[in-house]
Amino acid sequence: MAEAVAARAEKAVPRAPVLRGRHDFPEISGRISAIVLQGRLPRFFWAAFFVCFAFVLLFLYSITYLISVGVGAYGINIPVAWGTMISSFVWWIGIGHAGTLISAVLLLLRQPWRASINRFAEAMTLFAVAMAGLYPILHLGRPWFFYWLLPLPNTHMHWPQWRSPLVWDFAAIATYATVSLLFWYMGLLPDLGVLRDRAKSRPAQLFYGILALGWRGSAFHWARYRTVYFLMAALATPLVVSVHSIVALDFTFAITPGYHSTIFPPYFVAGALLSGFAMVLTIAIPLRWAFAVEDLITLRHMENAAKLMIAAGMIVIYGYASEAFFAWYSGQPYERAMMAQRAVGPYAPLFWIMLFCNCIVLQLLWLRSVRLNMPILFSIALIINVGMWLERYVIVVTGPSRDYLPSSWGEQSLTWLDFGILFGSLGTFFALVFLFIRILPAITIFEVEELIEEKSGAA
Amino acid sequence: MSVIADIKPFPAADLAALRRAATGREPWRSLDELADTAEFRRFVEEEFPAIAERLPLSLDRRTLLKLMGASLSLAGLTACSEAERIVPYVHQPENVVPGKPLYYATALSSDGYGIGAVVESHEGRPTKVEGNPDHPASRGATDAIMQAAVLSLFDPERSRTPLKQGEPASYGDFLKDMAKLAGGLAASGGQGLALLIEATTSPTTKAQIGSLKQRYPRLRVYRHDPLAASANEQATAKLFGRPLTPIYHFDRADVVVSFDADFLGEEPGRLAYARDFARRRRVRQSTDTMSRLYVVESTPTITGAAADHRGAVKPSAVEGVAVAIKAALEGGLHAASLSPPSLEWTHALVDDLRIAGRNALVVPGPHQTPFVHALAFAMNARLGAVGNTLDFIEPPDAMPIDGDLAALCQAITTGSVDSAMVLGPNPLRTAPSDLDVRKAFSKLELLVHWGLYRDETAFLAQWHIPAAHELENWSDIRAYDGTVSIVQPLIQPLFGGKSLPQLLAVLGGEFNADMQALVRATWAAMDEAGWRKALRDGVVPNSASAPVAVSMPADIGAPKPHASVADRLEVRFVADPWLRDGRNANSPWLQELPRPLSKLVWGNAAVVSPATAQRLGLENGQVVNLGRGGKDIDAPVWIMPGQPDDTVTLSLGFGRKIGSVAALAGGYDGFALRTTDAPWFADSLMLTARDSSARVVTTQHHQAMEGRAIVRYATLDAFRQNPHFVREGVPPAPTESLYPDWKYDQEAWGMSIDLSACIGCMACVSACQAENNIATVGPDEAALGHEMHWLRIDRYYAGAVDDPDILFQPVPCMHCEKAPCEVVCPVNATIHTHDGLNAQVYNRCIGTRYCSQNCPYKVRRFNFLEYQEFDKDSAGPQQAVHNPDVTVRSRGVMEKCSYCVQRIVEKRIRAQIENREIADGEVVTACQQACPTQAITFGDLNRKGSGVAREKAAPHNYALLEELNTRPRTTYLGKITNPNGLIAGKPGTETGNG
Amino acid sequence: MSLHGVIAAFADPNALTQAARAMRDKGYRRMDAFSPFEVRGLAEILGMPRTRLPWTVLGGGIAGGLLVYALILYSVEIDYPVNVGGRPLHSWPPFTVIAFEAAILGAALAGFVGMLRANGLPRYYHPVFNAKTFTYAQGGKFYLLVEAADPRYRKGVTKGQLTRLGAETVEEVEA
Amino acid sequence: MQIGEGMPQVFSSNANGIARFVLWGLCFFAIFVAIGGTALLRSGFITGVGRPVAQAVPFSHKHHVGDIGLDCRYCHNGVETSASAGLPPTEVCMTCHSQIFTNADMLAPVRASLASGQPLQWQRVNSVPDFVYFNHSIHIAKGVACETCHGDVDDMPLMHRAHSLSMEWCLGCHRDPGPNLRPPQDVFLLHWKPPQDIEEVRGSLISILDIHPETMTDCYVCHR
Repeated sequence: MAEAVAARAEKAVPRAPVLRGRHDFPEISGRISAIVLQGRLPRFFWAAFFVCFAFVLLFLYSITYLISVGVGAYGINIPVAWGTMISSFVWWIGIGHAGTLISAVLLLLRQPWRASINRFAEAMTLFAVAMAGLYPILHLGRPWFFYWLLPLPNTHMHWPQWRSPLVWDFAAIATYATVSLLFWYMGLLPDLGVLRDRAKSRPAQLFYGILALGWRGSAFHWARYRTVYFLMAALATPLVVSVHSIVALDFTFAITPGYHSTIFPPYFVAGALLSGFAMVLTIAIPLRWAFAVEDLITLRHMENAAKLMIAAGMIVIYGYASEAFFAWYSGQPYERAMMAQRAVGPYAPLFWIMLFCNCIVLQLLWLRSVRLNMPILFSIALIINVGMWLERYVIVVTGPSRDYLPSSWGEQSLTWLDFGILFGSLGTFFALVFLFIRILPAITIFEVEELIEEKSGAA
Repeated sequence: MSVIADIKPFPAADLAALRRAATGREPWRSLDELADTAEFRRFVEEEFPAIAERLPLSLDRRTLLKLMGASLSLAGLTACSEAERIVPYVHQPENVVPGKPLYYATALSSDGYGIGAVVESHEGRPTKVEGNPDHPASRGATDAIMQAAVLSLFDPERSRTPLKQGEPASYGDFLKDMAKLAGGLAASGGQGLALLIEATTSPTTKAQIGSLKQRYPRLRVYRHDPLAASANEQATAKLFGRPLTPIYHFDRADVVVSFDADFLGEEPGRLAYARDFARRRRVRQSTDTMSRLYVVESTPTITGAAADHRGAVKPSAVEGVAVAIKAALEGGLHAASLSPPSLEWTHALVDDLRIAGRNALVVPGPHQTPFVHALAFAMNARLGAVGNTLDFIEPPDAMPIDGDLAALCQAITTGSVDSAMVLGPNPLRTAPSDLDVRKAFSKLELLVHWGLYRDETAFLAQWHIPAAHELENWSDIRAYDGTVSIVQPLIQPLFGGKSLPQLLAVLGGEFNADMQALVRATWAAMDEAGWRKALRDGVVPNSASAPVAVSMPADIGAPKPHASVADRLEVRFVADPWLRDGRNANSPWLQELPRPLSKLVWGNAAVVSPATAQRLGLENGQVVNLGRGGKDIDAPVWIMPGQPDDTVTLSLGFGRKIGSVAALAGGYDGFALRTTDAPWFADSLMLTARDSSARVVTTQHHQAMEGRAIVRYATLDAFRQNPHFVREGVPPAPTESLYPDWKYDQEAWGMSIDLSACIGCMACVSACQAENNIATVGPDEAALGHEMHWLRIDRYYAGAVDDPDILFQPVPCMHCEKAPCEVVCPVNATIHTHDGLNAQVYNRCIGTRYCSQNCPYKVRRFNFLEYQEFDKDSAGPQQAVHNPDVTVRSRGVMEKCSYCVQRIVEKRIRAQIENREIADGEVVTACQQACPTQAITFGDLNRKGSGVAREKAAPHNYALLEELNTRPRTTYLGKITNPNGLIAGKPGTETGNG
Repeated sequence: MSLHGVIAAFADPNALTQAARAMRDKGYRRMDAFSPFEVRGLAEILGMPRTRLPWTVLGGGIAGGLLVYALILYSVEIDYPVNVGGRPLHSWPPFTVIAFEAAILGAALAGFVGMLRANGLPRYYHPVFNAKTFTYAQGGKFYLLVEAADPRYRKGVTKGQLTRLGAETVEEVEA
Repeated sequence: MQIGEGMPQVFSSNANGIARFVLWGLCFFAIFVAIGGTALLRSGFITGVGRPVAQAVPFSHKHHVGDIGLDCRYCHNGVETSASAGLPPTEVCMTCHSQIFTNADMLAPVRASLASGQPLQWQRVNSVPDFVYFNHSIHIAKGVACETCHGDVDDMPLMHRAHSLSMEWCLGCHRDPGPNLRPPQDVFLLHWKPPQDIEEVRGSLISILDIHPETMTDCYVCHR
């Protein structure tokens, strides 16, 4: 089976190969673990890291300010009582999807090209979910009571209100975070073994050794490991879909015009993939160049990611279209008015920029030349990231700002805090990515070796 | 915080213990049983040590917000905190049971006229003003300003001590100086002394001034009240030989014509008038009849909004219209008809008047010319209305007056007056701009000022004496119809203020006269029992003035010819509905209460019509420079549909920077352009647009209904053809739900709001704020859309923009049976109760704001920041105004209309103790109680024949957005108007659904 | 000091697989193999029974789901029934959403813990690490370990057999 | 590098034992924290049950109620009519103490209070948060006795909490008031001995007093 795939991979000219050049096992494990163990990282790496760290500080400051002064400090009001905290939350969750999708779904589909990018894609997922997890708490008027969403044995005899999508959210995010963590850690186990054995310094040996749980590559272990890893992938896949569907239900469940729409779940999932893969590219393109691993993370990976982006993107575009169509077709004056206001109302500029980013720019990816041109691909990825954030913001604010009673129509105006928190979390996210690259193997050693084995086996 | 830091902690007769719910309304009793005991005084000190301190005038904004809404009770951590202190009385005053409020009848002054009130007092702490049902001017209703009286009582910036040359001095020293003065006066017969009073109807004051004048023959008394209008006095004096005051009986009027008279919003009798007017417009079935109201007005008012036919004309044109109508009435209308209004309009109106005959009523606007009054009275006389819908009485506010402010200044400059006592008014601020009061007053050898605040005049005065607040005061006051009420104190003067009678007594040589004794003396004829009854009931029986018979002279004179300069703008001055002449400028409740039509808060604007704005290329908020008579001001523009073209309406009362709350507000000072000759309107206003713009804060940004069936309205004829017009052309209400119906087998609380009755006066909103401890947020927060009112009155325009229908719709929480807000709350913070209330549990709320997102009516309000201070020690004196039966909400918590659940619970507990059902009408919500037109009905839907059940049975009962199937418990009765079919083109002559 | 067994290093997976099969045919039972990545089929050759981990995962899922649904049901029906927006007490559609998430969580945890248990991890000290020749990390080497406890184990003989099967190195491992 | 150069055995032979110990330890610790926390919330540490509160005047309910046998209402006279039971004004203390113990030191503050008119300051013992609205009169009227919530005050030299007054505790009775009911005339009795037929009595009380437990757990019953 696997051989067959690999063979196909070979046959498929002009497709770029999954790996370029001939490799052998020691060379691979050496090169990859060297990034971590020798820790000889280029100067720009640290430069970039400290830039991010500045944003981490901004993040901390903003959060402190928000909690001590109150949510009134950022741009929410009545009627638009939700703002960037929610849109950024949805955006981060979206980004958190590509990782699991790549590793889980592609694993189930036995896609060999997954191997060299799944590790950092999963890491990206974890960090994105961590960021996303913060937002709902920062969103609260009384953040210190967020644990009331949990069924705890308390003295006021109260339970969560299970019918509220926010509670589903809580369950979904918590589950998703845990499962992604387990999945990621399981994937790491064998490589941690490698690092343990390759580590020279005692602390490093202990650090990786403890994490490796004494992994020694026994055949029996491998067999069970494989079984569970596949099962987890099988679990993660429906989970991914459910998580973003539930996030979409936060809106769908409400009767507010612009929220109340059945198309949301699928189209949010697609949107998640779009933004997720955009973020994968945003990270992978600099990474492969910086660490000179173009031969491991090849153009093939980039191209496939781009193709998936356009696939997801087209679904999203369909989502936009059907949203508008059904607003009109429903004949509901409220839906119609809201949709019209979206196009011409106070938030129209954001709406049109969003359409430009997610619909027009996306089309470039049809061109192979574009898909294979890293600078352009990179900038497209960035543009789509922006577009997807705007999409979420437009959805969050336009509905309530133009809902049922014109007397209470109104807009919210963003403050520095909205941006402080958004960019702060971006900085924190990338800082975490940098740390991860520094202390853990960003490329799965054992799977790459497996690939080589399969290649040589097929040859 | 520094301000409050130095305030002692609250030992207080333990607010925590005494805070709890009250059980029931005691018969109102006179406070003297209690008020004057030393215990009481000490008790007050115990309770409000903060009040004894002196606050600096400069407060930073956060402190200010806290002061504005500081609280007695904290929703929060006390749960796990250590034991708090609790303090009993030393001698418990009889009839005070801690935890049970007492109710006292008194009267509050509105432009000098009394409106009866019943004030709720918790352990000697006045917390809420209600109307006095036995009082003719109140009939149980209140207006927005009365509600705010309790807040101004505790205003930390009230004047706290006598000042001599601006330095704190003792009242004793003042008395010494006065003794000297009095000595001199006795010799000179009052030579050189002048009193300046404001409009008042107090018999005691009148008597005291009378006796002073006997004692000092040369004493001069002047009156200055910037909001008093003299036209009626002049007109009646000319017509009948002596000044008389008209009072109207709208309950008898079939057809009412108003010449620029805002009798629902401005006149001293407005609450009674509104009640009578609404009674004639109560339609429940097709056989019911309605009165008809024509309004010709020079700036949009709530009276105009209530009109069936409204003509907007320049202020100066009203006279012309009146002339034309009178001519038509006498059959002599020549083609010299004016437009607007059109000839046909005039004829239709006149026909109506003729048909109505003695049941017609023509009301002249107090601000209009004496001739307009003459015309109006003549028409009434001709129609036979005098004695039926219109009565004349002796002016309740008649005082032995020697002249007005101008005369005083004149006297000062000529040197015939060298010392003056300014008792109440603040001439330095409210004088016409062509009168240099400062110059005149600085000539005085002695200037004594008596007032609530250390205002502009006080700064100039040698002596400033703090006045007692009307809730600290013994006095008496007449209502619009002459009925006398005794004003009794709810609390001993917090800052040692003195009453007006006391000051007058000082002049008379009584240096430590007792407040009560002075008033009692006026009513010496009354025996003790009668006195107590008068205090208990809040009215002196049979004290209303009897109507006097008048004979209308044939010749009513001719209009004063005035050359109106065609190409110039006219200016119309109106008092701000809440701040009046600026006396209430330091009240955050009133500053933040949206103006009925513009919905502006924390500032005023120059109002222009859309057409004029277009002609001059103006837009909302754009700053314009307005010049007149050499003076000029900058003001932001506000474009208001229904405003007559080429007329700029300026309001008085803003632009005042003394007092830190007032300083927060924006707006301009309208007095700057006001002159002696033209106090209410004038022409030749110069307007130059500037290219800057100023912030104008409004609580409603969108004015049209977007073709949605929100306010459903129809004409009386349309209603008769189809009583169910509210169902016309709207999506049918869903009849079934996916979810099983819940049983509400005990009470099922519900509310019905009659849109025909609602006149948009905002009393309900103010009452709601007072009852439910609703925070004020200040202009900056309000501008962000963070205002907190639980109940709002939406104002929509329909029809032509130059002559629109103006529709009001009060929107409280709908208490939906299928509440969208509840399902989405993740922590059960808002859930349903067995009697169908949509309960909001503040202490459970974590502030996801999902409920607000999912509320189609957007009635939920959120504490975006910490608007109220919880720490009893650091919260300012104004925490004393809080209703102890309602939790004060913390930052980050959602809140909304609770149907005044604290009142429901109070009544239920009472009923359960007595082991009976809650009677219909026993539970009254704050908004319902305040409403002058009884537009709001509340009660138990399960009870057969309950008031609310009957209202909801009316054919034109409908629920807002009922197609959403949220099953609201609050429903509306569609608005029914009664326009004259002969007048075409009036929007609303067909049924309208937005 | 006691002997744990002998470990032989082979150049590539196939060599290892053949060697393992051969030794198995020779009747060795207590063997283990080590490789930097999974060598398919090796475990079966070494006689590993079919793993029951899938059942563990399924069990975890069902347990998680049912438990949470039961909790919800108890809270809304028995412990504190309240009228929320006029919805029925037992609103199953929303409840299933949460139960589903819980099921996934249960399954994943069960799988992970089950895998560790079945593999006897964590096991930080293991004799095989004593072997000079053994290193998991290098990659490129594939090891077969025959335990001294194996009844067929004969010091010299076993070593010889392994060498004959093409082992690059054969070394004794201390326990 | 050559095979075997690496010395892979990182951990000593007892590492496995330690690992196992740590893992199990963590599990048990988690369980312990969960159970402990739940218990702690309800313990006297948090609720203050049974902890006497020092007072400026060491007033003894044991003496006044237990020994002398004063009726609760002698001092707490608002209890039947008002939300708050009320505290005795100083003059009430002095009705007796102007006759007896007239110059006992411990009563000095009381005399001082009467003289100066400055109220006595007590430490609140049975307090609920400010967002909880408790009404004494309705409980008295519906046959919930003083001792049901306040315990045997005649055994309290210094006042202390008899119950946690937590929402859990309140709800316990609001969900099923029956067991805590007694004929309203008996509510002021301490150590009340229920009659034999108490069950029927309670049953009938529920209907006679028109008590609706299903409505007594509505939020606004306590929170407004």
